[in-house]
Amino acid sequence: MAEFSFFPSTERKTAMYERIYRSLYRIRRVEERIAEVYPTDTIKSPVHLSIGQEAVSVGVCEALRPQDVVFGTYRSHALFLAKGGDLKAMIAELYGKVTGVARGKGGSMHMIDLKAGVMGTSAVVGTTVPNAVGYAYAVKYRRENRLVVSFLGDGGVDEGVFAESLNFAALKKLPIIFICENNGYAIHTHQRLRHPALNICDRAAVYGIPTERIENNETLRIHERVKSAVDAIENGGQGPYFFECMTYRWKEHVGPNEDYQLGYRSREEAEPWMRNDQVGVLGALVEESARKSIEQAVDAEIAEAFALAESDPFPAASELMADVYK
Amino acid sequence: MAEFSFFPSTERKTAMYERIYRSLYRIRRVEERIAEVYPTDTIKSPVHLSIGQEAVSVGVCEALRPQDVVFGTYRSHALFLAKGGDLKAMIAELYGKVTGVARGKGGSMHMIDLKAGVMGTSAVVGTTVPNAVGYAYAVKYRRENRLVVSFLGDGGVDEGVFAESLNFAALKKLPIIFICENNGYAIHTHQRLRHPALNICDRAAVYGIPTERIENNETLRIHERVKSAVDAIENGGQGPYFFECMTYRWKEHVGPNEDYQLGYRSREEAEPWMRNDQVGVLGALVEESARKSIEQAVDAEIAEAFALAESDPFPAASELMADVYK
Amino acid sequence: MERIIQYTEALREAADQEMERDASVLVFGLDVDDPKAIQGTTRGLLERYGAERVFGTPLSEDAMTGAAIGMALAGLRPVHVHIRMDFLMLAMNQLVNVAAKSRYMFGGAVHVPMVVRSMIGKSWGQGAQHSQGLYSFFMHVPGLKVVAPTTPYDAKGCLIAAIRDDNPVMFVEHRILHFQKGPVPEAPYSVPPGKARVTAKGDDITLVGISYMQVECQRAHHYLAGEEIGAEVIDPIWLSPLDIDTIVDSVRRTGRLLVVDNGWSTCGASAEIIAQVMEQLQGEREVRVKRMGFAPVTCPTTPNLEDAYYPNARTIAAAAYWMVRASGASWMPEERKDLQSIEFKGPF
Amino acid sequence: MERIIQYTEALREAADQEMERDASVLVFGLDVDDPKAIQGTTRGLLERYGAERVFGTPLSEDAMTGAAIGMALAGLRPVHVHIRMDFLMLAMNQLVNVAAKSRYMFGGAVHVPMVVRSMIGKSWGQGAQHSQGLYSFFMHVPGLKVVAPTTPYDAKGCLIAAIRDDNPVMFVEHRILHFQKGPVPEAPYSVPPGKARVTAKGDDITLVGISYMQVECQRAHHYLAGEEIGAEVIDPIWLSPLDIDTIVDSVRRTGRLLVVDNGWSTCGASAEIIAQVMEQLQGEREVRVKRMGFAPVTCPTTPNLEDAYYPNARTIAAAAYWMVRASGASWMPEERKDLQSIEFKGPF
Ligand SMILES: Cc1ncc(C[n+]2csc(CCOP(=O)(O)OP(=O)(O)O)c2C)c(N)n1
Ligand SMILES: Cc1ncc(C[n+]2csc(CCOP(=O)(O)OP(=O)(O)O)c2C)c(N)n1
Ligand SMILES: [Mg+2]
Ligand SMILES: [Mg+2]
Repeated sequence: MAEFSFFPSTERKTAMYERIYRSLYRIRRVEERIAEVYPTDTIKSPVHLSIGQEAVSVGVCEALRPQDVVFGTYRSHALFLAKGGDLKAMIAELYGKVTGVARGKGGSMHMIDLKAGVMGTSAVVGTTVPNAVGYAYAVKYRRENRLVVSFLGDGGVDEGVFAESLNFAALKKLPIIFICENNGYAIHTHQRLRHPALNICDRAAVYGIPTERIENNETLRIHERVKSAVDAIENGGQGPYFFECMTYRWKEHVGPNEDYQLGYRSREEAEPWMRNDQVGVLGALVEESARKSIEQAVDAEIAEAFALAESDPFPAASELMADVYK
Repeated sequence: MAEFSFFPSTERKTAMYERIYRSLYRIRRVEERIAEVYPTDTIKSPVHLSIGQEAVSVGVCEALRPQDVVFGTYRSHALFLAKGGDLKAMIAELYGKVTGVARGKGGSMHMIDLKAGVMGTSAVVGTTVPNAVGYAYAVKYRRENRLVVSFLGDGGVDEGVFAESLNFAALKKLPIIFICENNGYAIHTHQRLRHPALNICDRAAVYGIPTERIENNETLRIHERVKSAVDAIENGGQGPYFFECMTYRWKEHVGPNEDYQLGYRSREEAEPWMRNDQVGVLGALVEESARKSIEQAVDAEIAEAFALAESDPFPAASELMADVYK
Repeated sequence: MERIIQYTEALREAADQEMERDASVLVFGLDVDDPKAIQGTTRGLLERYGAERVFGTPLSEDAMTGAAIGMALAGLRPVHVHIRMDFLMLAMNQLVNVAAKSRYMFGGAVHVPMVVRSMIGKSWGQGAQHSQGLYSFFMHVPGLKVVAPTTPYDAKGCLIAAIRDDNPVMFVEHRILHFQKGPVPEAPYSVPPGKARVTAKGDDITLVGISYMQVECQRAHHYLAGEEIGAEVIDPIWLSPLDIDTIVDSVRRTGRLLVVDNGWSTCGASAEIIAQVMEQLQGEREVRVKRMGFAPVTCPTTPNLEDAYYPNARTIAAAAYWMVRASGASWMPEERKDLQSIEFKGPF
Repeated sequence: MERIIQYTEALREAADQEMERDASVLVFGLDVDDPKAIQGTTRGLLERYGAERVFGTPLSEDAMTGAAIGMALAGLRPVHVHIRMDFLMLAMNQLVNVAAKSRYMFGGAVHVPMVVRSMIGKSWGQGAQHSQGLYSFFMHVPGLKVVAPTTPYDAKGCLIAAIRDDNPVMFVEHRILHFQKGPVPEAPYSVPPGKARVTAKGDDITLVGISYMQVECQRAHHYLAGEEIGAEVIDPIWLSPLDIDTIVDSVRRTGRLLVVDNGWSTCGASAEIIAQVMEQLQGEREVRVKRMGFAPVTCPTTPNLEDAYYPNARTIAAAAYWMVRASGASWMPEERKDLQSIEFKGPF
């Protein structure tokens, strides 16, 4: 257990649980809403939902400071929101509106919010990992008091650039934390069909990187362990760190539905994860009335964001040619 | 010590030492001759000499059977000859003659001899590693009693394709042996400036591959350890295996000269390797008169190869357009 | 009676028949063995030929391409599948530096019979990294062949030809063409390089439509017919080697060439076709030329910009009209629902 | 008095001056900090600016390109160096899918100011994988800029412009141009995109020479002058964005265009230039066009085939002669030693 859990005042703990619950609930509700809207075909963007995996983004981002930045994958709605990305601009982006994070030109797979430290996500697996490493190089070069977090999936581990990036990050002792969200699958292919051994942490450890595997998708445990790494770097220690966070995707790889009927995995496999639903678990730690008011506020915020996104304008035709070069 | 060293008859041992000595001496003399000729500019091909590193190719190839195949790097004169590649065709290739292994179109960096099982070498670092893996896949698929050896340098380890290739080879349990010739440097950059830890074997071991580091550039030890891997696969065992063979390049990265004056390494660093010169070490194990006759035969063979190469014709102009497609 | 099947089924059948015929044919790539079976194009192959011949891979495009080359060097005929052409950017070293060059740089000692299937995405916000048609890269490099069939008939025949070819073949598919239906003989047949297909006759202008743009050109042909403009439409099918003669013969007659590409124009297939036609017809007759292709920007996701990013039947017809009438008057046909030839429903 | 320095020194000076001026400029890549210092182009930078700003890297082109992008996103201005352009094939994913697209696909939120220096090899059997001029790939992709300076003057000015540019710039060098000497002002200056350079005047034919072929075109100009043929020679300098107007203006006058490229022709820079010129001049005047470039094969190593693989001053002059005289008579000048303008001695 890291230090904060020994000494937090009851108030601090209460506030933190409320923050975390709010974040988990909000992400879940946003994505559920996306799934509801999706069949209407007003969101013309391939959506990779994080439903079931929110714990990782929320646990990690709760440990980060505003000046820290994150890089993610196409499955980054949760990361975007957990890091404080602008909800309205995110939903507008899904609707292809000019008010979106990328002025409607990026869609769900290319989320960005510089103010919140969300540095961008990519549709090509593994691609943002070296970008995050380079960013961390700049942070170190400038002696800035901040750090970079690179999110990737268990599939990203397969790509050669993963090895190259970790090697360089370790060689230069960069202020970066790698978060591997291991949901067991790359699309429909289980890790065991892609790796001779289920030992992702060992792959990072060969570069001399401290690694830890966190089981069971537990928000608080993720938060605590990542916080200790953030603190260590903040206190003059060196990176990188590597965490493998075990989690589970409830919905299909891309799209709003479940896919247990496909046969590549079973609902039985999913059930323990669903029973350990972090929205419920954290909700139970929050006092009933506080929980209700969080939920109401969040529901209202989401309703507003979707309503705005629907009524916001599409980009003008002239936007087609804009922003190829600066 | 592997089994052969327990039971070999004296005759078998003598014959083996003679074979190994012949191979070492021959490679050394060929490359020394290349270095002599090089300043005349008749060899218009960038030459990456293996002088000092012959032990690895010779030790490994002595353990192989004729049906086994090897893939190498641009630094593969030693590998080519040790595996039984045609000397005349090799020298003719350096001279750009139509009698060369690649009809004068490949040069020193693209050695090939299918009859001898030399499957090709590449000027782009790391590139032949997955080719070797794919070849091994074919061997396994066809249930053939042979195996593939993939040679790479310590620099090749840096490339992402190394990790990808080992992962796949281990996943499919392919009949392949990886030989990392670790001469400490990629051009002028030492491994310690490229890797956070000097633990190449660990990088292979994370895929569940049996690994071994062999110190001191010892031909017989390399032979023995690789032989045990070859035997294991021959006897129905599964690959891959990985060996890191510590060795040292005496000459400059590319070209015929020494380069200790450049300052990136010292002659002192080289001296222990030179004192342990395997041509001398193995020569001492061969009876004087046998040694002399080996040397005479090899010298004559080399003289003939160079003479032929000089007098052989260049490809006809029409060869320019030939062999783009089959 | 003609059998009508879908493009995806034509591809599946081609692979199936070749695997049946030749045990050296293998199919692999991310997700070829999963429940979706690459839009059905690999469906049933695993069950029929087993996991050694049909297998999903780790996400390792570089090494798996290198492995395909190694298999080919050993005499197998691998078919390596990628659900997006964009991902080939991870495999360029092996494709450009090894596959394309091995035969020549080893003086003919080896050859590399492999097929790389990859798909171009479009619609429903595929966006920047899931929509590129980058085949001009492969046309640029000697030693590679490139094919982009547009009909189910050619899909089957070209895949069989590609598998039987002794060289590396880049097999380009378009995600929307996957929904195309058409007549396909059941028996195996091959559509090898060498012959472009004239898909519509006309004397006023030559439209060359590449990949999915072939469909849009055929629609444009109908729009133009309504204005009494005869547009000859040509489908090159194989882009490398390219049958330029069929195009030149047509332009010799029409005097006008509009190349509509499913990629960017700069240094693209359309630049190449125009340059070759000019080289051949200069001094013989005057020719008017024009290129259409992706707007010279990154592909946007929002529908209205995405629409403007791509040529379509109406914008093609308008451009052709302008070239033929040379009146300066602009014209754009009304959308005609009856010309919507491929039925598909996203999102995908 | 003009200061004469070598191309490599011009590059070194440009980097030095920019690093001095701007602490956000970094130089890295394999061997930039080694004793050979990339032909001297990075000599002394390590000593002057330290190992955080000038560093060698592991052999990891993909990740290091990605890292350069990350640095650029953080506001640095990385210069990433590759001793062969062929190695960029390992970095295509980051270059094409990320560097080129980030600005657009994030709606202008970010920009990626980075420079990728890479060298084209030639002579002494560089061969298949050490000789490619693959810049047309980068011209094809919106969002990248491409520059291939041929003189020491432009080398310095373009490198400074590239470093100051807020977009990814592919900076193409040629190993033989490294030996080129010429006048170079000491003070920093910039040669930004926008203006091609007319390097020789003439009214009979326009020669566009790209990268090293610019040198061969200038030699060809002299050979042709001996036959009383006036060849205008143009150096595009920046290939993307391309100043087509200067070329069009020249061809409008000469009516003949020969583009000599330091790469393959198919879907290459020469196809693009010819297509653009035709698009602009059609209907206005008749134009004769021709492309020369690498033979459409893999680069062979043996000297006699290597010679035939590349255009050179004499073959260029012969082709131009044939276009101008249109007599069908062939002519090839005798080799003139006085036209050997770059002194260099291999092997390298
Ligand atoms: C380089 C590359 N190869 C293949 C794909 C197709 N693809 C999209 S998502 C995906 C699975 C990635 O799995 P993982 O990294 O575990 O992330 P998850 O989807 O589980 O969050 C694949 C193979 C891709 N986008 N990029
Ligand atoms: C992909 C790639 N990057 C860079 C180079 C340039 N280069 C040629 S050899 C070499 C060093 C390779 O070192 P290593 O693998 O240890 O082999 P060695 O030369 O020591 O035998 C480098 C960087 C290359 N050929 N290919
Ligand atoms: Mg996953
Ligand atoms: Mg080495």
